[in-house]
Amino acid sequence: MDVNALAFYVFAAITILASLGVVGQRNPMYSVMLLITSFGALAGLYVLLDAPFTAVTQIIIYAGAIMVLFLFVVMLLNVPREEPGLPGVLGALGTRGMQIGAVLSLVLGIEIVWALSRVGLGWFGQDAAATSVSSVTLIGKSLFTRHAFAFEATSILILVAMVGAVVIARRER
Amino acid sequence: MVMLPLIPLLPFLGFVVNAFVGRRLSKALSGGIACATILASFGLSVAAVWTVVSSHQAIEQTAFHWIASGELSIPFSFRLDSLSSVMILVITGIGSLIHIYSIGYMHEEPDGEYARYFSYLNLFAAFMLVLVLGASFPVMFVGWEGVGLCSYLLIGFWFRKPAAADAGKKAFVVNRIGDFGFILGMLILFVTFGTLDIQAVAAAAASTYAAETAGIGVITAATLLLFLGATGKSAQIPLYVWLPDAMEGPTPVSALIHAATMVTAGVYMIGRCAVLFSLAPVTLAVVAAIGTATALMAGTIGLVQNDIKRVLAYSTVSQLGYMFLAMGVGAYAAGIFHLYTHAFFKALLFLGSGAVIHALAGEQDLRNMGGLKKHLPITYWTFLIGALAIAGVPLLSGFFSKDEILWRTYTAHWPTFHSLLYGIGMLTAFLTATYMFRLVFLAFHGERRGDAHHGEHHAAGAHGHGLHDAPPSMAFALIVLAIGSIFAGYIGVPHALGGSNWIETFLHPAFLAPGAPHEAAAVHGDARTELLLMGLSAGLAFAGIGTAIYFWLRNPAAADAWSRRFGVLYRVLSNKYYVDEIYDASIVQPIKIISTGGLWKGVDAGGIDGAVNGVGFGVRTASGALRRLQTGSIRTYAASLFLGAVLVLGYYLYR
Amino acid sequence: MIPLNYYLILSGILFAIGTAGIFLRRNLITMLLSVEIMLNAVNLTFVAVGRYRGTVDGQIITFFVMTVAAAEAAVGLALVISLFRHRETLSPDAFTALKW
Amino acid sequence: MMLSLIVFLPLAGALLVLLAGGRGDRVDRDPLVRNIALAFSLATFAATLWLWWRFDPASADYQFIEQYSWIPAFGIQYFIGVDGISLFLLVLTGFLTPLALLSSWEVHKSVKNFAFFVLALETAMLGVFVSIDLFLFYVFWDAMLIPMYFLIGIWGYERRVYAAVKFILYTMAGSVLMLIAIIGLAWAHAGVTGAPSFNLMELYDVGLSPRAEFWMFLAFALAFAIKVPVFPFHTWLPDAHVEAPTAGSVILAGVMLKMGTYGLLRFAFPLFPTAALYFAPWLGLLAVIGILYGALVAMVQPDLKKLVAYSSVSHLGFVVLGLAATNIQGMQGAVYQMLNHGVSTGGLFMIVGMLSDRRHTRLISEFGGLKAVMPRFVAAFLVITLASIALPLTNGFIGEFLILIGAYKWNVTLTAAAASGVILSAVYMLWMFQRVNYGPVTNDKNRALPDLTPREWAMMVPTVAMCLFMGVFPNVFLKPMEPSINKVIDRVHSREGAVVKAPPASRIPEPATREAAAHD
Amino acid sequence: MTEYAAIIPITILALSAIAAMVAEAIRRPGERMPMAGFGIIGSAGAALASIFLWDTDAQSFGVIRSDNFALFINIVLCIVGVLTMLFSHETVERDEIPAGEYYALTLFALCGMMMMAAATDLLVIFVALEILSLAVYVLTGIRRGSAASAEAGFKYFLLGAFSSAFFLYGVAFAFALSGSTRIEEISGAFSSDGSAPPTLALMAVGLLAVGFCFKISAVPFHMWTPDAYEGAPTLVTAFMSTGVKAAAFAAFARVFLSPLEPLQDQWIPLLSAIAVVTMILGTVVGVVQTNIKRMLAYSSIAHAGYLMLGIIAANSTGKAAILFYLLTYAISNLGALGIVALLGSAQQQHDELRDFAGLWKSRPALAALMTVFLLSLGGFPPMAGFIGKWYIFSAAVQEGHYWLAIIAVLTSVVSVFFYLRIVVMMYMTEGTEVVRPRLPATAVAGLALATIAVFYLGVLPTRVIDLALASISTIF
Repeated sequence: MDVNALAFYVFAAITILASLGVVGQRNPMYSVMLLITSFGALAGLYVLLDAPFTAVTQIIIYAGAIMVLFLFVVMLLNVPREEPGLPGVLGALGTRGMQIGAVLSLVLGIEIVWALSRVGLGWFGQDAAATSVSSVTLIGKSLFTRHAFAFEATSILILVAMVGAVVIARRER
Repeated sequence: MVMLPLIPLLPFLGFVVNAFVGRRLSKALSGGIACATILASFGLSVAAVWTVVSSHQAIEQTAFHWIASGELSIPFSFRLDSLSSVMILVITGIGSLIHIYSIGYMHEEPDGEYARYFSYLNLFAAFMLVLVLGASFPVMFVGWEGVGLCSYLLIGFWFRKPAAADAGKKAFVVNRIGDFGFILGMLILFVTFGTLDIQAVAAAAASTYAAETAGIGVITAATLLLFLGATGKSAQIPLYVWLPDAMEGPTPVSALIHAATMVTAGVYMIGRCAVLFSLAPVTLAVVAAIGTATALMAGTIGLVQNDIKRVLAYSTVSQLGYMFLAMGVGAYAAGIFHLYTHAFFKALLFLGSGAVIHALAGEQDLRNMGGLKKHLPITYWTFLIGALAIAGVPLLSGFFSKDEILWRTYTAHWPTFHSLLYGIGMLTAFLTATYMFRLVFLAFHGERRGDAHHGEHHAAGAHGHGLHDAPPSMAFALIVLAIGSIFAGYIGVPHALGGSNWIETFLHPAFLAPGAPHEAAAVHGDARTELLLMGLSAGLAFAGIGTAIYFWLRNPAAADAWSRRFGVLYRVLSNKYYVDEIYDASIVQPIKIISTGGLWKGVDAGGIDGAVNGVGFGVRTASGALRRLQTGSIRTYAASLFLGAVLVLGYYLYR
Repeated sequence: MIPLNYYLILSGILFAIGTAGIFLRRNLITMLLSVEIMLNAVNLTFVAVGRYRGTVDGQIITFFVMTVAAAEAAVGLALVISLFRHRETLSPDAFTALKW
Repeated sequence: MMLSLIVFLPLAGALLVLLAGGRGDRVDRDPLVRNIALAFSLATFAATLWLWWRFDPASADYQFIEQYSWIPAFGIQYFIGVDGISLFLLVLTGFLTPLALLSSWEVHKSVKNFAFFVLALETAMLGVFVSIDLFLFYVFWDAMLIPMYFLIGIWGYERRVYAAVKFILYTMAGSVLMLIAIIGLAWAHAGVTGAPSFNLMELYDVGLSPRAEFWMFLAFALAFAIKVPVFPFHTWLPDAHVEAPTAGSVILAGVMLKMGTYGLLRFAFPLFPTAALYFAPWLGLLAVIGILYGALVAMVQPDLKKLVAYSSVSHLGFVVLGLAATNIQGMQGAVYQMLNHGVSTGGLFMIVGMLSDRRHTRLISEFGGLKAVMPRFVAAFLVITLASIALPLTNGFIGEFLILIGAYKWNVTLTAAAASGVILSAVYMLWMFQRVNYGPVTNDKNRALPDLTPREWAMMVPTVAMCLFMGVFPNVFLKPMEPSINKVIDRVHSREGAVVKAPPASRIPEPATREAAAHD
Repeated sequence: MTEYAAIIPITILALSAIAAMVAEAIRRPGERMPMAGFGIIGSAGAALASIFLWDTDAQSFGVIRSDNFALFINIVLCIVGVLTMLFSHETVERDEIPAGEYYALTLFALCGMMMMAAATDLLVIFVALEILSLAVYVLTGIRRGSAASAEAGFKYFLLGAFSSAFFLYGVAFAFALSGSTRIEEISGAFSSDGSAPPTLALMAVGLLAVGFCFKISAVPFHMWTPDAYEGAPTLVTAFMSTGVKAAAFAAFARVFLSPLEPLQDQWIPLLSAIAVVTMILGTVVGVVQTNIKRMLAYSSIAHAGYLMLGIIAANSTGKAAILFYLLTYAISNLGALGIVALLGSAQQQHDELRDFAGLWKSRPALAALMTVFLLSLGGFPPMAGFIGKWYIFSAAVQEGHYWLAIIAVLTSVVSVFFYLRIVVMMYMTEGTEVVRPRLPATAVAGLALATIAVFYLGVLPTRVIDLALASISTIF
């Protein structure tokens, strides 16, 4: 059993466990932390997938920026642990919602896994064959040629997000 | 050459004038117009009939083309042959007299009503003439329904009286039942022969069909349906119920419409379709049976009625029964002959009773009359003549016609059946004499019982100062009719009495298919038997009169005694066999109940509309239920979205 | 060598976990986190496929997804804040004024 | 061009009325508005008479044809014309609208809009009768509902909203299915010729499979049956009639109901002859049930308007029976009966309107003895009543007689049953007439009722005159319509022999071929 | 230069949006500025550009294809934009909505919509989708004062994010299958020989369908719609109910009718089922609503169902019908919701059914116009809606989808019932006299335009129908 495999299993385990932690965790603070962990593990998987650059961005942007934003908000609103479901109808609804949702998620998981396993292992004919995709140059080229428009479009996206965030979160004058 | 259309048109014009400007005219003027028009039309009729008689030709004229659709083509055409000649003379002649009579009788009415009355009367005359002159079934039907309308209007003339209004409606509706048969009959004939012209139908039928001795063939069906129409119009079982009620109308109306003319339309119609009926023995048998039964039934009822007009009404029904009997045994001429004589004496009787009522300020109950002889001499004597005539006392008009019928019945084939009919006929003759003279004695003899307190508004003027006999206009009519009642019969003196029975030979061609050989109607039996039977019936007439004398003149106590002894029978008769009640309970009420409870409230509101609104309600309920899914909880929303996704994937994976 | 499917299955599982988060947590912020998990699961698919297809598109898409995730996070958190201003709570069940 | 002018003349009037009415509800403008509306409706009537005058009675074809391409991509045209069948329905519409306006002269609630809706309605109705293009027909058919909806809903009586909504939904539910059938027909045409078409002339020649005919006829028939209304689909009618203002009732009974029967005659029968012959007996049966049912229910109605409404169900049963007979007398009688019913029932509703104008009630029990109070009114009432119970020499008789003849040639049993309607009609009409007009004046409120006003004379005289004229000189009308009707009959019987089996209710056949649907 | 031709409309909108922001930035507090002007100019400019681009089939960067299909949608979107702006002027200030941001976001949203309609790359579609979604989320929650607005915004946002994750996953599977996100390259992979389609393909189809169905608010992905429509400021409701639908359907059609077209037999049953439940639920639940915005939300769900018939029919008629229907729906719905918005006031939205009682008396003209728009939505001739409905149904019938068509027409009858409820309120119910604000001139202009359009499309649709037919030739 070679290193790659071992690494894969380790990272996969971490990711899954961490994610489970995120959704199983009452305290949003911990959730965020755990999520960062799982992202770290994902970054590891990216490395295994010969995508170091992506791995780095994953760490820097995702774990570094976005998650910090979350953390910031959690702090700001300062709600240490979520309050138990309201009593009465809504509460009951909530719990039933939970059950339904959990069941559905399970079903979905099974569906996807089953479907993908149905796809078959050697489905790409040759495995691990292809040319290296780790080169940042390639990525850069492709990003600014093939995906130039999408790239430009994201600028609008971000602009919208900014304006939106401002207009919503801004206190009343 | 006279214009046939003018004959009905003139009274119609009278109607138009009186209907539109009548209320602005004086009584004299509107009454005058009415009489003038009908008299004029009488003159025309005489002229027309003269041409027919002299030329031995039927006149046929087309006013305009009425309906055309595909192969169906109905010209609005009139036909004057021997049969219709008799009819139009009766209608216009007696009609004129009754118009004149009315001038006096209706005099107390306010101007407007007076004009309205005469307009209706004219309209009736017009329609009646259309009926008898119509050359095709639809045109005849125009008159047929038209007279029905007029009778409706005239019966309900005093519309403020609910009874009158009811009677009018009843008359119309019952007639409608008959018309239903008439229409179907027409349909059958049209579909069978492709035409509705009476002559054409007759010709086609005679040429293509043999007599349907066995089973119900097309002709039989058609004639039976037509006969249903006749029973409605001519008040035969089962549709006679409207006629007695019709007495709610003014008495001259009863005389004209419900005695002399309209009610005989059924008889006329059968005569008109004689060719067809002859081809359907079954129908003829039915006609005869119904006629006889009606005659007897009405006679018995007439025996115990106390309303002077109702007695006459039932006697009319009974006499009509005679006519149908005649038709049924194929003695068309005899039937028409009786129709013609009956028109005289029955009109006379009604007008006489009218004079009585008029004098008594609207009193109609025999029990409150009596001893009027000395007060109303003219009325009394004329009335007496009428009574004698109808009773069949020899040498008066009624005698000849009635005897002709009985004789033909006796001599007709199907021995047993016809002898039965004959027997009943004789019995009825006896009854007729009895109740007529009961009427005479109760009304005119003895001394006055009770006084007219509850009077009809229209005669209020007559109240107060003592009884006065008929005013001139009325007296004139009475006298003319009395003369008619005596001599009218002499156009039909049977061979047995050395007469030529001219009417028979005159009418005969009208009952044959066009172009058929004119052989005289075969009469079985010999002159001696005929004379014998004549004597017998005459005897019966006198017997009837005798009975009447015994019970109601000599010792009235006996009458009451008998009526008490046969209490049940008496009650049944005086309640007219409860027929009205039976009809009401068995037909009218059920229909009302079913319509209200079953159809309207049940099927309509409950069933259909219930279903419709049910759909609406269902949608609303579903809506109310489904909107609850929208709990407002974001989790539910996500769940539904998620569920959708899972289902979609599942659909793809597990298919 | 790890076959592609393992990665795909892994991402599938992550995706499912993310969806579960939406329902299990009674806290708006954690719900957002769950969405992030889902997005990352998809990212993993892209990268893996790209790797096996020998194309960098997979990674590039990942970048875009990250951007989108960032934008969503910004707006989402803003909305969370304004909600919190109105109701002083983060429980999703508290916001059911609009229904039926 | 002329025909279009006639069709849209009322609409022009409607718009003008809106302008003349001014902003808001200016009561001072009401007389002006009324007169403009009346003038336009009279002009329209004159124009329809002009059509009749110029109409060539000998020809069976459409005349005054106007044909412009409208939506060429789908073979939809603005294609209108008049033939012997539609001619008199146009005249009828033109005849009744002014009377309707007169009958609601006393409306004071927003006269402007009232007149607007009536005139708009008239245009829609005229449009329905002249359309030869099915799409155009449907447009008018549906557009018609809106003004009627408002007339009932705004100017109606107590339960007007319920009645209005019921009316519009009920009618729509039927007609939308017809829309589907129309579209299917167009694509069927495309399947044959490659291009869809809504032109009636061309659609005649689409050789549909019996199954397709079966379903499409059902769709058409349902729409029309609801409009007529044929027996089980009639329950919207009493409500609509009772709640509608007089003008609404007059137009509804006078013209709108005819569209159902007109549709059967013009579209359902000739388009789907095989199915038509297959369904004719059932249609006839329903018709007869309707005749008796309507009459029986009418008999026991306490409300005058309801009574007349149910009598309409009965009368239109005759019309449908005549159509089902598909022979010349039957169909001609049917068309003639449409006209009669328009005149006489329209008249009856005007009468009821006059009564409720005076007494603000329509309960029979409220009246009685009116003959003593308002004799002229009652005289008119009488004639119209007689017309509606089909007394000879009134219009009603001609229609029913022809229908019965035609029906008898086709089916004896049904005819016999139908003929008994003759009795019932007399019963309920006369009973009503008697309770309202005869007997003593029971209700003091009735003692001082005024007789006909000049305006009401203007309504009654033409109506009564028409009742009698049509009864005495029917050929004036029968002759011009005969050729067109013969044409329809020939078409219906052209495909005799082909028998329809009821298909399994599974899926409806696909008229459109795949390549017609091929996308580029 | 031609390289950039295809994105000119998008660029114009983006620039005008930025202009609006700048203006907002430089305007002194309290100073009034005709912000709507930017929007109108921008939309008009984009429309103009689209018209110039007509028939050029310009393509940019290989991912934006301004073929006539996209351009038609562009024009619809521009109409939506112009009308929204016309109604917004003064109304926005009245409701104390931050004007600059409002216009900017609206324009950005429009920009994203056009992008989405023209994109031929799943990735770009995704980005565009996010642009317009984020903008609309924010617009929904933009009334900071109202809790309802915020709640609506968040619900819409969270579900949107959730669903876009699904969509993205679908893209991922498509990518996995073909190694690309470009439509033309994908289609090769999907149109593999007649053998059973690979599981991944099916997964992709399913997940993409989920994503689109959420955006067009088809059942069971519709749940956000009523809440979002009710909570959002009325004008935003009008905007998103029409614009988002148009864009989403454009992309929906483009994706399902070109690359996924080979899998027709796989997705037609699926979409048919969804369409049926959508039509039924939309109309049925609409019946009992008492809030007009909510009622129209359900009606828009139903209309989504009708529109899906066009995709299901999957023939040229269907494609053209979608375009035409979107146009008629946009105009009618904007008109109706526009009137609702105009009747509101700063304090009170007046969007409850009872608020319309007696409108006929107090505002006859508005009532009449409202009626026109509602009847158009209900599909009555001679309004535009009728032609739209007829068009879409005839597409379905052409393919023999009779049952779908029948369900559609029957549900449309039901829908008429609740449209008429409003009419009944306005005309047949005596109303308590609420104070009605005066109409800004721009709004009057907008209503006039909408009315004219409704009748033009209803009576003389020929031109536009031919245009629509001409626009579909290029979605391969």
